[in-house]
Amino acid sequence: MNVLLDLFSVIAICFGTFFFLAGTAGLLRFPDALSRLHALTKADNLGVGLIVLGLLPHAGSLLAALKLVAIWALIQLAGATSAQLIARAIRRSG
Amino acid sequence: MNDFFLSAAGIILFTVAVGLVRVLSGPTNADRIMATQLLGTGGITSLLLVASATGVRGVDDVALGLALLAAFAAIAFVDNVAAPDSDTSKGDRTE
Amino acid sequence: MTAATLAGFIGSALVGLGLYGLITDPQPIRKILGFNLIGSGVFLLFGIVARKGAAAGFAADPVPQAMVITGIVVAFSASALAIALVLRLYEVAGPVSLRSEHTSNKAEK
Amino acid sequence: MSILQILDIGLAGLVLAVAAWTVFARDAFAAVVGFVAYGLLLSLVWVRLFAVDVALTEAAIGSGVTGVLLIGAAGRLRKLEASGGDDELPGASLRLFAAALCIFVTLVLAGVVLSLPDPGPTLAPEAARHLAETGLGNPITAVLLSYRSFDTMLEKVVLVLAVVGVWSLAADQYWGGAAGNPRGAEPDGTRALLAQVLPPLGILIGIHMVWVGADEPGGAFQGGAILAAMWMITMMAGLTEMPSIRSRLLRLVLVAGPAVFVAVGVAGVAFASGVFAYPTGFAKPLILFIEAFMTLSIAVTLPVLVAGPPKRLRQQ
Repeated sequence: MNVLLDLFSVIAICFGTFFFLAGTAGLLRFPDALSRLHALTKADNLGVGLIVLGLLPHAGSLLAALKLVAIWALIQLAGATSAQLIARAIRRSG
Repeated sequence: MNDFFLSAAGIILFTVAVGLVRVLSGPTNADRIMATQLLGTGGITSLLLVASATGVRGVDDVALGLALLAAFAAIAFVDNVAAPDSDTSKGDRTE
Repeated sequence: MTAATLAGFIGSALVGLGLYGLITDPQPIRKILGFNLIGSGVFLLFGIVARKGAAAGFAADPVPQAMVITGIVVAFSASALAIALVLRLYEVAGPVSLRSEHTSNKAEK
Repeated sequence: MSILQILDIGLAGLVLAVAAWTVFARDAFAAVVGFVAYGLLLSLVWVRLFAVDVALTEAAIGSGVTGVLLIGAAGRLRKLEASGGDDELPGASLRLFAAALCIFVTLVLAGVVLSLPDPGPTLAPEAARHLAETGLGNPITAVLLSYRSFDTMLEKVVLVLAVVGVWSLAADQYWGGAAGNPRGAEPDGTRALLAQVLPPLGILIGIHMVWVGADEPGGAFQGGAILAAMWMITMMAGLTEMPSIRSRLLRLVLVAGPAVFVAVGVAGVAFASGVFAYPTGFAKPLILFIEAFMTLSIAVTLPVLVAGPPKRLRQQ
């Protein structure tokens, strides 16, 4: 059971790290600001989500697990809001 | 397992650090804010990984605080820097 | 090399960098940033003194840490006051700069 | 070399690179953005120094509230400065001299770091010995509110003085008015959503940080800064506005923290062994009582400082 959980963690964290790599690559390589913003939200969303998922089996207590989920939810909220606002600012500035 | 967590933390931190090139090169200020947003997210994530690996107490609260404030730079940017024309409706109203 | 010594080197370098910014950057807001860099460098030096004073089951000496916490809050309020002063100065006097006298004389002509 | 050491060295390089960027960047706004990133990285360094309380403070104040202050200032300066302003650097010889001086200072400090005794002189055993008398579990809270409570009280007074300083920069016609943006007629939906969802959770987390601060990392500064940020977000979304500086309630809350602190401190003369002494057995409840008012004052003082001097006419 423990080995399975560890394997689950490793896979989830590897995929999460991959999304961070992809988000950064997009931020650096995409040609215009709006597509770069799009790449950024992938890292926010899936990268953090998968890594939190991978860490959950290792959270010592229920409170620690709740905090992990809350951190993920807060980053979602912040990411969604700021992506929306930045996109609007980019469009306005043309 | 702990070494794996630390390696992942290192890879994420350096990945998003490479993204900071956008703070240097821009070209727009929106890109600069995006790069710090990504650094914030990556920093929080690697903090969680390091916390899990080293077991220092209270680190999850630091991550929680950073996550709460993650959107602040972007909002301050949109309010103050990106919107020159809407200035009259904001701070300097004198009627 | 321990993490504490490394942080001490970061602190020393930050003081140097901040001092350089404080001396050479002509814009007031940049000087405020430089001043904050010096401040955080000094705080890090406090941090390694705390870390080297680990004893009695604590990972670090609590007294320097408490001083850094009050220091961060005081540094913030000083920055807020400095920024309010700069903004007011801009409103009253127009763009201001703290460049060397030689160049500012040229600008007045 | 372990993975953790590689991580530490990489983090150190990153912090220095971002700090150098804030000094050498050409554009002021780019420098400010660099400083926000720097604050975040610095709190990671504090975690690595096992100073979690400091990391919490740096995260909340250093990167969050200071970020809003600096970005706001950079934006306003850019607008006021129509001509693009002056970014002429001093002459090469002066810069060279400054660089030499700064490298010298850095080397001296690095030398001091290397010559520090290890283990160094410490007050940790002293702090630990009396910890039981205070009833607290977090030695840093004990230092802040018991052993060195006088310092902390004066530091709260510094915050009030900063507010007085900022307010006194108001133009004559705005005296008695309010700072910051007026309440939006129709708040923008995205921001309003964030400002409605975030504060309930943030207030919970802020109070949690103050409450656990007695025994775990956390405390009045960290919790107060989180609460301050929550008030700021509702103002940035246009849901609330900064009250007029004439507001009795605002002024009362600003001084509540230091006032209660002084009152309890002076009461120590009558009920305990001296000024800023706590009666035996009552230390922990008294400390929590003071912390509650301090948190409230910090939560209000920080946004007032960020909002700056009053910029709107007094409403009739």
